[in-house]
Amino acid sequence: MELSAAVMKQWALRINAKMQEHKDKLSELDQAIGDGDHGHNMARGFQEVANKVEDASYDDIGAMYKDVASTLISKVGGASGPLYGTAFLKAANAWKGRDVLDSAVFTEGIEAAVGGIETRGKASLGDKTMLDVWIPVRDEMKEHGADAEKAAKTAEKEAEATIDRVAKKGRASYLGERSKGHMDPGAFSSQLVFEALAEVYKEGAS
Amino acid sequence: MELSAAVMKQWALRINAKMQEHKDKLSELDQAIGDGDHGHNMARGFQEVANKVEDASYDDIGAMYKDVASTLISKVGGASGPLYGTAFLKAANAWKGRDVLDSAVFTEGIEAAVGGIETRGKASLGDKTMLDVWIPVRDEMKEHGADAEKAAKTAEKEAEATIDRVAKKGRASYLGERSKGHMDPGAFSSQLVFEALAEVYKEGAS
Amino acid sequence: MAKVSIIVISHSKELADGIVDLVSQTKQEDVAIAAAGGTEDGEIGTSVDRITGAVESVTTEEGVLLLFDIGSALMNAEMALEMLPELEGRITIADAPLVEGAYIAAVEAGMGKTLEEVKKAAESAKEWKKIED
Amino acid sequence: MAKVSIIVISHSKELADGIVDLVSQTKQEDVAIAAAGGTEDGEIGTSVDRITGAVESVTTEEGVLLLFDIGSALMNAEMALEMLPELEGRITIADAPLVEGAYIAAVEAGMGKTLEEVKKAAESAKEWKKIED
Ligand SMILES: Nc1ncnc2c1ncn2[C@@H]1O[C@H](COP(=O)(O)OP(=O)(O)O)[C@@H](O)[C@H]1O
Ligand SMILES: Nc1ncnc2c1ncn2[C@@H]1O[C@H](COP(=O)(O)OP(=O)(O)O)[C@@H](O)[C@H]1O
Ligand SMILES: [Mg+2]
Ligand SMILES: [Mg+2]
Ligand SMILES: [Mg+2]
Ligand SMILES: [Mg+2]
Repeated sequence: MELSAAVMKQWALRINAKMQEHKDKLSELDQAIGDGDHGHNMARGFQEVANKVEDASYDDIGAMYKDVASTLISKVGGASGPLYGTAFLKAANAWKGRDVLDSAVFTEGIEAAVGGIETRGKASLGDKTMLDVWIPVRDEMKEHGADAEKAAKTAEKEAEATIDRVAKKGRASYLGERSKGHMDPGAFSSQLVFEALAEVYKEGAS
Repeated sequence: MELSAAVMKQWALRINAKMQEHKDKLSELDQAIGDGDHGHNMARGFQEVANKVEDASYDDIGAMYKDVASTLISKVGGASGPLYGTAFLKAANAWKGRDVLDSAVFTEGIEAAVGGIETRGKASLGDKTMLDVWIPVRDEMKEHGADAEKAAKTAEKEAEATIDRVAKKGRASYLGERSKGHMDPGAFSSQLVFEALAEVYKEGAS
Repeated sequence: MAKVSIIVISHSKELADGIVDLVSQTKQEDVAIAAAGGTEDGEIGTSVDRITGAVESVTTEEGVLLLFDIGSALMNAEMALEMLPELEGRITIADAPLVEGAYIAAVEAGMGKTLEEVKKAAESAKEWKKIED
Repeated sequence: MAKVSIIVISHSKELADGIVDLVSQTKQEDVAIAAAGGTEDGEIGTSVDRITGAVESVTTEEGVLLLFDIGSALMNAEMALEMLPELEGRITIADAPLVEGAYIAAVEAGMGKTLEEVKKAAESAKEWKKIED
């Protein structure tokens, strides 16, 4: 798998499109176990990201994702702002100076992103957060190399798997057992992130 | 000592006059070890008390002081509101149905007032609060009978004695040792209460 | 189903209203939260009348939990209780940090917990580790 | 003399401003308290930029103590620290109840205590018995 700067820009734009499309569902999920603003937060944040990168031209994918990150950090008022912001910031560091990412380098970015989310939020696998999606996706990439299609599938499956879990981090954790039975909103938005990747990779490759 | 309804009304009015006169000093004292509003609170509360009782005619001193109390309770936003309010409310109960108070009944009212302050604020003698004035005044009255002149003298002396104490209750208690060296504002307003009593008693008796 | 209501008592109207905003965001079904902040003149302070008013606006069969900011607010909260003897057993004051206690109280009330349970939860907010090592 | 400054971080602008009002009433000489409440659009949430802005507005030699309301505010507080590396050692976050911690922190800062002492005091607010038996 190889990702050009053009495809990487499409990724950011496609994430935005998906967040707009699923805004209501994201908020409904958050309504059940949080404060109901995850759709708003994601739609707002990635709209700003799209505005930022759309007409800019980047050779350096690292620089592009640094802009993605800082936009999320400054425009999203909820936990997802610093979390996705830190994730993309760390990834950007790994992608610095590149105008194309091969499988290994892309994976390094994802690895760094997961590290960023872990440091920022201090959650672990199984805590019913976005990490429940990001960690398995990373593990798979590390083991088998980056595969956008597979990443999307894994993300979908792992988001689904958060339903039966009890939240240990974030607002949902205040609910204890009552957090069971609902998909974690951040897990679902993470699923959308990897679905967007699969789509733009496929389009870019064809 | 005997206090008519007329003198008891003058008491309430004179307290107000004193609070207006010493408003700035009360606030300065509170500025040093609290939030600086005790003068405002007392001036505001007793102005409302004066407005309430001035033109009303009461045979029942209990009813009059119930009005004093409920005015303080509803018009003063600081600790002194519920404290003085409860004090006068308890005293009012002891004075219920009377159009004149002899020494014993007046003392019962003061005793009840002290009990009210204690219940409301859970402070003890020596905690550097208004109780440091009220308790000695009460003790003296219980032992020697009510004497307005003596009460005022004792109040003055005991307010003074709060200077060297460390506050154990109220906002000033957050300061710990730093509360030393300043007179407790509520002790000073209590001194004014008994000075007002001495004045109106003297005038009423002459 | 009736759920426990929550009253946020503060010396500052903005502070109390802000907590209600923050907590209401979690939209706990059927949980009423009312603010009693500042004096009736809009000054910094508390007001028994505002507290009793707030309580009356949200009283339910399940009861009402009061939380307050600092010292003198407690005195007015206790006066309010004395003025509402008809609510005895259905109204109580939590020894809890105001913001954190109100947040968790609302969540627990949303789960249909009893007044005693909601109070305990609010008080347990003291033991929260807000920062992990 | 420079004293420790305090930053009140909350998801709600009203809440943060209200705490600053409440605390400022005690007029601790030379103690600066700044609010960082809500997002830049005035929504419920926190904003790194608001936090760094608040910190910059009150930074002193003695340092700056940050207090926050709930979870995600901590993440933004930590980001703010990372964005202000020049303040390392002079800026720290307290694990303290927001209202109670801010109140006592201001009082302690007013006494000229060090950043570490002010932080400890704020954190000890957890152990306050707000209601006596
Ligand atoms: N400590 C954490 N670590 C990892 N992810 C977290 C953490 N806290 C929250 N999240 C994620 O953030 C999502 C909520 O985001 P959002 O609703 O935008 O923020 P907020 O909870 O501040 O309203 C959760 O569904 C979860 O996936
Ligand atoms: N728990 C208490 N018991 C007795 N008196 C108290 C108590 N708390 C405060 N006071 C008295 O109230 C005075 C302060 O009144 P005031 O400034 O009007 O209220 P606040 O502290 O709420 O601003 C103190 O000086 C003290 O005498
Ligand atoms: Mg949310
Ligand atoms: Mg939110
Ligand atoms: Mg005061
Ligand atoms: Mg006051």
